[in-house]
Amino acid sequence: MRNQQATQLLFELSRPGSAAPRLPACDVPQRPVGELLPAWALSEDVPPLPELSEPDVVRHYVNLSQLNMSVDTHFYPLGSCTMKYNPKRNERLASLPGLADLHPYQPESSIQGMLELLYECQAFLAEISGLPGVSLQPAAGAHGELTALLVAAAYYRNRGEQRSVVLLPDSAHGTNPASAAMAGFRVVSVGSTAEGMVDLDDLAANLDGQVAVLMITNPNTLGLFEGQIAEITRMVHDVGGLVYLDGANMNAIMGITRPGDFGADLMHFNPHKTFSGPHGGGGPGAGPIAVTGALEPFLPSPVVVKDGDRFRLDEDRPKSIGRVRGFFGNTGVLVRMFCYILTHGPDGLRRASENAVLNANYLLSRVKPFLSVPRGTRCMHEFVASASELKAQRGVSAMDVAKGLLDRGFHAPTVYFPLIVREALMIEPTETESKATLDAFVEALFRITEEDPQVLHDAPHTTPVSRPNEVQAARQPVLKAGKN
Amino acid sequence: MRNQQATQLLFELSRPGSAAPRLPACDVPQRPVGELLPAWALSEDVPPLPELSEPDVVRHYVNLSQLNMSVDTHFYPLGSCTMKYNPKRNERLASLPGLADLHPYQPESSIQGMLELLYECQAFLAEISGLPGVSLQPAAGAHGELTALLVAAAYYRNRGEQRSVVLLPDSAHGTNPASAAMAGFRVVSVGSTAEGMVDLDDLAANLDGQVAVLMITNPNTLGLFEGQIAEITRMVHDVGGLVYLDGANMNAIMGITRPGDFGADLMHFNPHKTFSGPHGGGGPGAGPIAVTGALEPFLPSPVVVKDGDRFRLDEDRPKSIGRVRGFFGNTGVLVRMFCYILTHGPDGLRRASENAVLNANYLLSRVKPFLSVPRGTRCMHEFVASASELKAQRGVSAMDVAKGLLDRGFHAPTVYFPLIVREALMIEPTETESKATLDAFVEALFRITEEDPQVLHDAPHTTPVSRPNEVQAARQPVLKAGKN
Amino acid sequence: MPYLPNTISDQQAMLDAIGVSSTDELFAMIPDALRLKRPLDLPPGMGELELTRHMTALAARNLPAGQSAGFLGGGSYDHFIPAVVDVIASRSEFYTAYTPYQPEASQGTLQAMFEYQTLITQLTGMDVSNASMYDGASAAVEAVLMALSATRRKRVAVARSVHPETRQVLETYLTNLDVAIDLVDVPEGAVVPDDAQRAVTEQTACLLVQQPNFFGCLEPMDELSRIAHAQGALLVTVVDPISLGLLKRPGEYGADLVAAEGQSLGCPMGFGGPYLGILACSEKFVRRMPGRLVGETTDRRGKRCYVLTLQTREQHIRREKATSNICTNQGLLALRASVYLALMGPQGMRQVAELCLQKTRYALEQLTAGGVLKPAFNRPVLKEFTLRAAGENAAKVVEKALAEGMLVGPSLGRWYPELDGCLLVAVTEKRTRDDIDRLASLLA
Amino acid sequence: MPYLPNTISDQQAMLDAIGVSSTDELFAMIPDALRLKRPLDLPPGMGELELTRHMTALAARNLPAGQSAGFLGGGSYDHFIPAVVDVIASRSEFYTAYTPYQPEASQGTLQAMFEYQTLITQLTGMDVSNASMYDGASAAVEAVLMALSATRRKRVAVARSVHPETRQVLETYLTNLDVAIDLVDVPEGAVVPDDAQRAVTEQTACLLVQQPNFFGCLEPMDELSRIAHAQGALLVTVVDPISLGLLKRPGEYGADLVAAEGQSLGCPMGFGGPYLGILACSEKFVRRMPGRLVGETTDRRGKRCYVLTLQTREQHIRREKATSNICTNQGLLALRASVYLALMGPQGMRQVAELCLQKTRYALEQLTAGGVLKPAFNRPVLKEFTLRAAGENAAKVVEKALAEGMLVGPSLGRWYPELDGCLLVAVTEKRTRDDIDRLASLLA
Ligand SMILES: Cc1ncc(COP(=O)(O)O)c(C=O)c1O
Ligand SMILES: Cc1ncc(COP(=O)(O)O)c(C=O)c1O
Repeated sequence: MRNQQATQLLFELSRPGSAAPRLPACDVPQRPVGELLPAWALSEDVPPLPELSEPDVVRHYVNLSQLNMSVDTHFYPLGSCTMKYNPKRNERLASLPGLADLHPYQPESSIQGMLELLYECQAFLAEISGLPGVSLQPAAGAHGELTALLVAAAYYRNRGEQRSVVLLPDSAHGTNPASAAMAGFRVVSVGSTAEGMVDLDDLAANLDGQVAVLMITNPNTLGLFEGQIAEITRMVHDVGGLVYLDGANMNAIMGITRPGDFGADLMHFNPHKTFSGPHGGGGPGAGPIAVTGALEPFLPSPVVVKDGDRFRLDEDRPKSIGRVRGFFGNTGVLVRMFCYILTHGPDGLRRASENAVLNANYLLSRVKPFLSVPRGTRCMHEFVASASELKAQRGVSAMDVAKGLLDRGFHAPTVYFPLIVREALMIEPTETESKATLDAFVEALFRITEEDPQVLHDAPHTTPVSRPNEVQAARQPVLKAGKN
Repeated sequence: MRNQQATQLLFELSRPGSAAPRLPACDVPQRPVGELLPAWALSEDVPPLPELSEPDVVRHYVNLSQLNMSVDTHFYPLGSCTMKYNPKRNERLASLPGLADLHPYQPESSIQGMLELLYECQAFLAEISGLPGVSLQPAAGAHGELTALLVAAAYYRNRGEQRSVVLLPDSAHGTNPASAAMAGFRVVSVGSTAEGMVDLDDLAANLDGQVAVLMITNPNTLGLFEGQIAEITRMVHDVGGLVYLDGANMNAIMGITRPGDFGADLMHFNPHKTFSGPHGGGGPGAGPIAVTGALEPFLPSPVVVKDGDRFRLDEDRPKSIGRVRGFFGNTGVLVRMFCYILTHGPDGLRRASENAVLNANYLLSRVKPFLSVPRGTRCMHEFVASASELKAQRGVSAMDVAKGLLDRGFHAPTVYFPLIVREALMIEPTETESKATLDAFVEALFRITEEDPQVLHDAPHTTPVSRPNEVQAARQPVLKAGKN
Repeated sequence: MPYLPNTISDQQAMLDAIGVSSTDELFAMIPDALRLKRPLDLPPGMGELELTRHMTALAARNLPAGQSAGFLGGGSYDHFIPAVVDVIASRSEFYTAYTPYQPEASQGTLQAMFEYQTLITQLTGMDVSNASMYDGASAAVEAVLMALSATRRKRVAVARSVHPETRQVLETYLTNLDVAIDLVDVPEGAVVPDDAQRAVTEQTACLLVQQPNFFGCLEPMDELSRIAHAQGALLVTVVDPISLGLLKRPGEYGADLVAAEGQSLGCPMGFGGPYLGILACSEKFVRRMPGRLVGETTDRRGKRCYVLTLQTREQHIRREKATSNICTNQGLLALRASVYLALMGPQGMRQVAELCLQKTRYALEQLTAGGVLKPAFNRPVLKEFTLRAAGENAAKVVEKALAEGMLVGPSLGRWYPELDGCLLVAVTEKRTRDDIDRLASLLA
Repeated sequence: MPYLPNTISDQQAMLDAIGVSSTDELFAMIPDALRLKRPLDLPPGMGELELTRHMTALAARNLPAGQSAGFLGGGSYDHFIPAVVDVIASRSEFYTAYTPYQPEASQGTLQAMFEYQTLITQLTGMDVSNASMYDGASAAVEAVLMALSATRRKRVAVARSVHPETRQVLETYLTNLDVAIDLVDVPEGAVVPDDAQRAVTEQTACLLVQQPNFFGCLEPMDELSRIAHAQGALLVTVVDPISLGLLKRPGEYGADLVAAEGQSLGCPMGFGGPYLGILACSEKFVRRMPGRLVGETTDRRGKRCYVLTLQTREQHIRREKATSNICTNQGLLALRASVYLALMGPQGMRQVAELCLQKTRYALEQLTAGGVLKPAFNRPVLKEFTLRAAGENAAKVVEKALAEGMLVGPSLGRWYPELDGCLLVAVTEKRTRDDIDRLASLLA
């Protein structure tokens, strides 16, 4: 039933002359282009783009879309990514012309509604984090990490301190060390205990006056709350360091505990996770950060401030690190975040977290009997199972399990992360899934553990393509059409 | 990969208590319902609707949608239905609040833009049909037929004539006789010639003073233009009858020939065919009709008129048949029609017809070598092939061919209509399909003619379900969930 | 041309394959004398940007009732439409498909229609629903036609409180069918049972009543049901689907046939259409149903699936003997209604009905507090009521509101000469107390 | 809560299965002392109708530049977005999926990204494009970082005519990296080759230039390319994708790395984001590319398919040694740009560029005809130009236009003190002659 023709590459579907002129005739006096622009600046030909009619473009992309799994079609328990339901009302409202059609350089008097919205966003995040200084500028979580580390660097520079080290647990997400490196820091890894928590001895051993920042994820990437977090932050503060919280897992703790209250000095949010911004097949996200009052002066410029009843962009921030991107930020994502927070209110956010944790623990309790979950009998909003026993006993790897799930109509969990669990399957159900869905997922997972291993090695069988040859892809990269 | 769980019935997915309250608290003083409404009027309980959360509703319907073929995903050569591309711009523009959010009883001064648009629609259809009187009220083609026949009846009544017969060719669409019966006429069928045209002798034999209307489809349902149409209309007019044109096939002749010019007195349009209104899985359509000046006074009320530079709804139409539906009409469909006509202009409409005819003839020329096309070597916008030889030789029926096409990623043609061709496959490509698509379709059709018949009897194999047991469905009708 | 994929060279290749030298030759079947020898007299084609400008300009000359304080009633209502409804109805696979003639490739549409049928039976308390009619008015008329054919009688009793446009459509449809209409008057804003008693005789095929009626008032359905059935006539009711969150379901008071305008269930007001004709009936009339019916069955592998069924009722099979001529119906609107009902659930439907009720009552009190406007009838109302403008005429009231960007009406004089000076006011859940207070301070 | 499907009894069943008595117990891992003992201080939750009212009211307090006569420029432009772009980008399967970690269940996203990469190479004339960066500014900075690592040099020459915000971002990123920036002045609205010659030395990693530059003027790219390459420095250009319908592609003048703000390609202005960072390079830098790259390969059955590839560049594999920290990027905007380009095709891109050119020239003439406003520079421009307000200051011009519902700017003083009194005016294909004439009659 699939339409194979329409999903050829755009370039294969192209036929010279089939794209109709799309724009109106020119309504001002026209002059030859050669009179208006110098010859040296002009290309001799038009860019060699494909030529397609509108119906062909539509059919191409609609058919392509159907080759995807997505939250709107499938349970998508991709750990660390918080693939919750993306409310349709937020999409509708974010596309109101009064919000979507604003130019970033409009006079402030013509965007008071937008500035108020963003001002409120700042206030909401300050309240949820317990950290009063907020910048909405970063474009994604990793960008927020980098921004916050630059803030930390500016803070130390301002104090005349030279600190070059960023510490992070070995369970940290890859963006943490990468951000630290980009910000000019040296990365030192701190080990985890058998329970999956930060090893306090190892931390202590690494703490000295060189340490600028400890980056910590809490709940951590194993889905566990660092019970010693107060102790950890105290230890870091004692050597004059700052604690950065990777807020990717805020979905577990909204209204329950606040990073500022447990000692974090800086953090980022992932509105595309916690606050239901759609993931867009790989973005856009946003990465607003929140910091303590002491760090606030160093935040990127501008921030939204309120003078009387007028809102404006404050660019007069002499200690600011400057900008980390053009214009204001990924505003469209922030508008959706704003809608999400307003929809939920304090009670709703807390209940969302409670249910995220309930769903995860329920899954954990049902999965544990047949699939090992190395650390922790309880979890927060996600947990990390391991296929290592399955692999040892039946030769079935985490990857095989993932592919088997695709065949059964479920997206796979995150696999092989965090790195400290072998054959990791990181499962995050989110609160917007029903018990019925979780039960069906458990059933599928269980069946997989009993499935003929060869069937799983060959899986998936029901997807539009079977396993791609990734080695070939990387050895002789073909990164655009028509190359080979 | 399909999500089987989400496509259970809504009622199976329902869980008491899972639907969240959707509306705000009451902001006016509240009184007990029992004080406001009498007990005898109230139900004792709420309607037993299913209870679902918003995420579950979304996932259910998005998954259901993927079980369909549609124009946006597949070539859909359903004869007589003109499944052309539905322009996305029309959808966007028809949903502008200034068009979509209007109440039918708003004061005329608050809807001048809408009235102008509808006034223009009337004028456009008058010009395209060559018939000056237009009513936009009917909700679909069949409704237009009925309306026009009621107009004809009123016209005769007004003249004091008693005419009780509606003639129609045996190739007519089922709505024609059904509409005639609903309008109170007796139906008499006129035979076709071997070439698929109206048999003029038979027509002559049936023409007398009882004949109110000849309903004719031109191009006819075989995709042929009645070359004798001028003679036919003259004959009908000679006995004082009227000629009704079923405009379902206007896509072949826009700007090329006009029903009014070839002698039709009344006609309907199908904007959901000719003018690209989306078919919506079975509507909405619209069925505006156009009539001669003599019949204009009998059109339904209201019509849009222009006084100076103001537009208004004229309800003061003493000879009018009255209303055929509530409110103005299927306005949203008319807005899309308006967009379509404005996009094309005179030149574009003509070219659309030319290309519809070109595409059909190309298909015809390529299909003919391996599948018989009983009538005509040329066609207009569609043609009717026959699987009767295939059936005789290989046992493969039109239905088998249809199912084989589904497996190859094409929607099937209309089958078993018109009734005068055995094992009919009525193929209408429309102008919005590319040669590449037509070629792929021909290839698929050819393969089917060579395919193992058993494979075709068992087809389709790749659709979400195989052939349904229709006999069982009709014998013990299960028309709602939870009945058996 | 924006939607023609074939290039000049494609076209040439196709002409070559056909064996003609120009497209024009393909039209040789059309006698030259009948050809249009000039271009159509229409505005020149427009690109998307120009069209967008043009349509935006036209739209700007309308005042969207849904965005202003709209209190318009009379059968079309400004209820809130959740975003999810738009999202689902704009899925390509739903709105660019057609009637599910190929069930294997149309299970999405078919299952959605089957669910719609079920939802409507749940909402109305009836046995069977079809898959949609054109609109509420034509659905009501088709219900009457069913009653006529089922009873083989030739008279129809109709309450004058049924929407006047519905009655007009009925008259139009019946003109040539040798059926008489007996109107039941409504002196006090609703049918008086005794009047109904007189109008319904042994020759009456059905009694047609609307609940709440056109004036917003409640009709005594239990009694009317008894009256109709006592004469062997059928009870045909036209209902407001929103009201069924509170009011008795037609099945509960014995209606035989139910029609409704489904616009309130997630369909835009759209200046009157496309709307949704709901039509439901008791089991025994199922083979007289017009329109599409979807049934459950199994496929060759025993898997549950859905098909169009009982098609021998329909025009494409039965032609002049069909139960109706309807073919294209309002499928996409039925889908909208289903999504709406699925989102609302029983509690949501109750909530919306009650919000309308409370706000309507509040508005009635506020608007009549000053004495300028008076309630035309003293009867229970749900989401709409009739006011009489003392001294002033109704059109002036409408204009006065409009001048402040508020919309009320319609005024009733054009349909009910005796109610000249009266107008309808409808209050949906979208109206706030503030909206109501503003209107009251302007008009009361 | 609107998005929680579990009922009270589901929750109870789940707690039972877990073996705890309350949800609260599940949070036992969190020390009591760290718990928030009060509700968050946020407004109470809102239903969809209330939220709609609230957001509509906020939106009403903004003047949508896209709907007024918007002549704003400076890196964000009011180009027309075909409806098809919105339709495709709002397909659930695209926008509610994530990074295609499971290629078998993500071929839609992967193929669309692969096509995007190809389209960008076609548009820019470069060898390789990645699958998107955050925005134009950060893409430019990442390009500079690539140049730094590729050349192992420690200086960057930057034209002052590069968007000031891009330069600010560059400064921010470089603060701790021990790299020096050498600014190339632009006395006449564009780089003077001799100045560039002086700024680019053997220590220079790259020369960063923008075409057309921030003032709307064209830079002498051929010469700048020669100057950079003569010193072994790389040429990093920032381009306006729309301009490439007419102007030389960066690949044609030897750019090594190309960054662009892709907003013009079908993305709403959205008050500055989400936008699309385009980043393309020559083949030899591919392994230094930040971000996602999609490659073609075959599946086990030999079928062509697509995967994320060269992942050893990326943070999740290489951690602190990765080419960048980027993870979530701007996938949906890349999809929008692809659909836009696929619809426009080569001729469409040429047409939009030329319409901008013609209208811009017309606007420049009309606006400077009265002598109140003067062109700040005497250089060829494409879709944007800089005006100097004689006597009056730029902010007043902006305010004057705004008073009539027209938007111009930004004014340049805040970035270029010497250009206080200057402002930008951009003219896209959406602006009509009438818009331009109205603006001119107001300001000129
Ligand atoms: C734990 C953690 N930290 C940081 C990030 C980076 O966030 P983003 O992808 O928004 O840049 C992620 C994203 O997957 C994450 O899971
Ligand atoms: C030839 C012909 N006439 C009439 C009709 C009826 O039109 P509608 O379905 O719009 O009522 C059709 C629809 O399929 C048709 O093909």
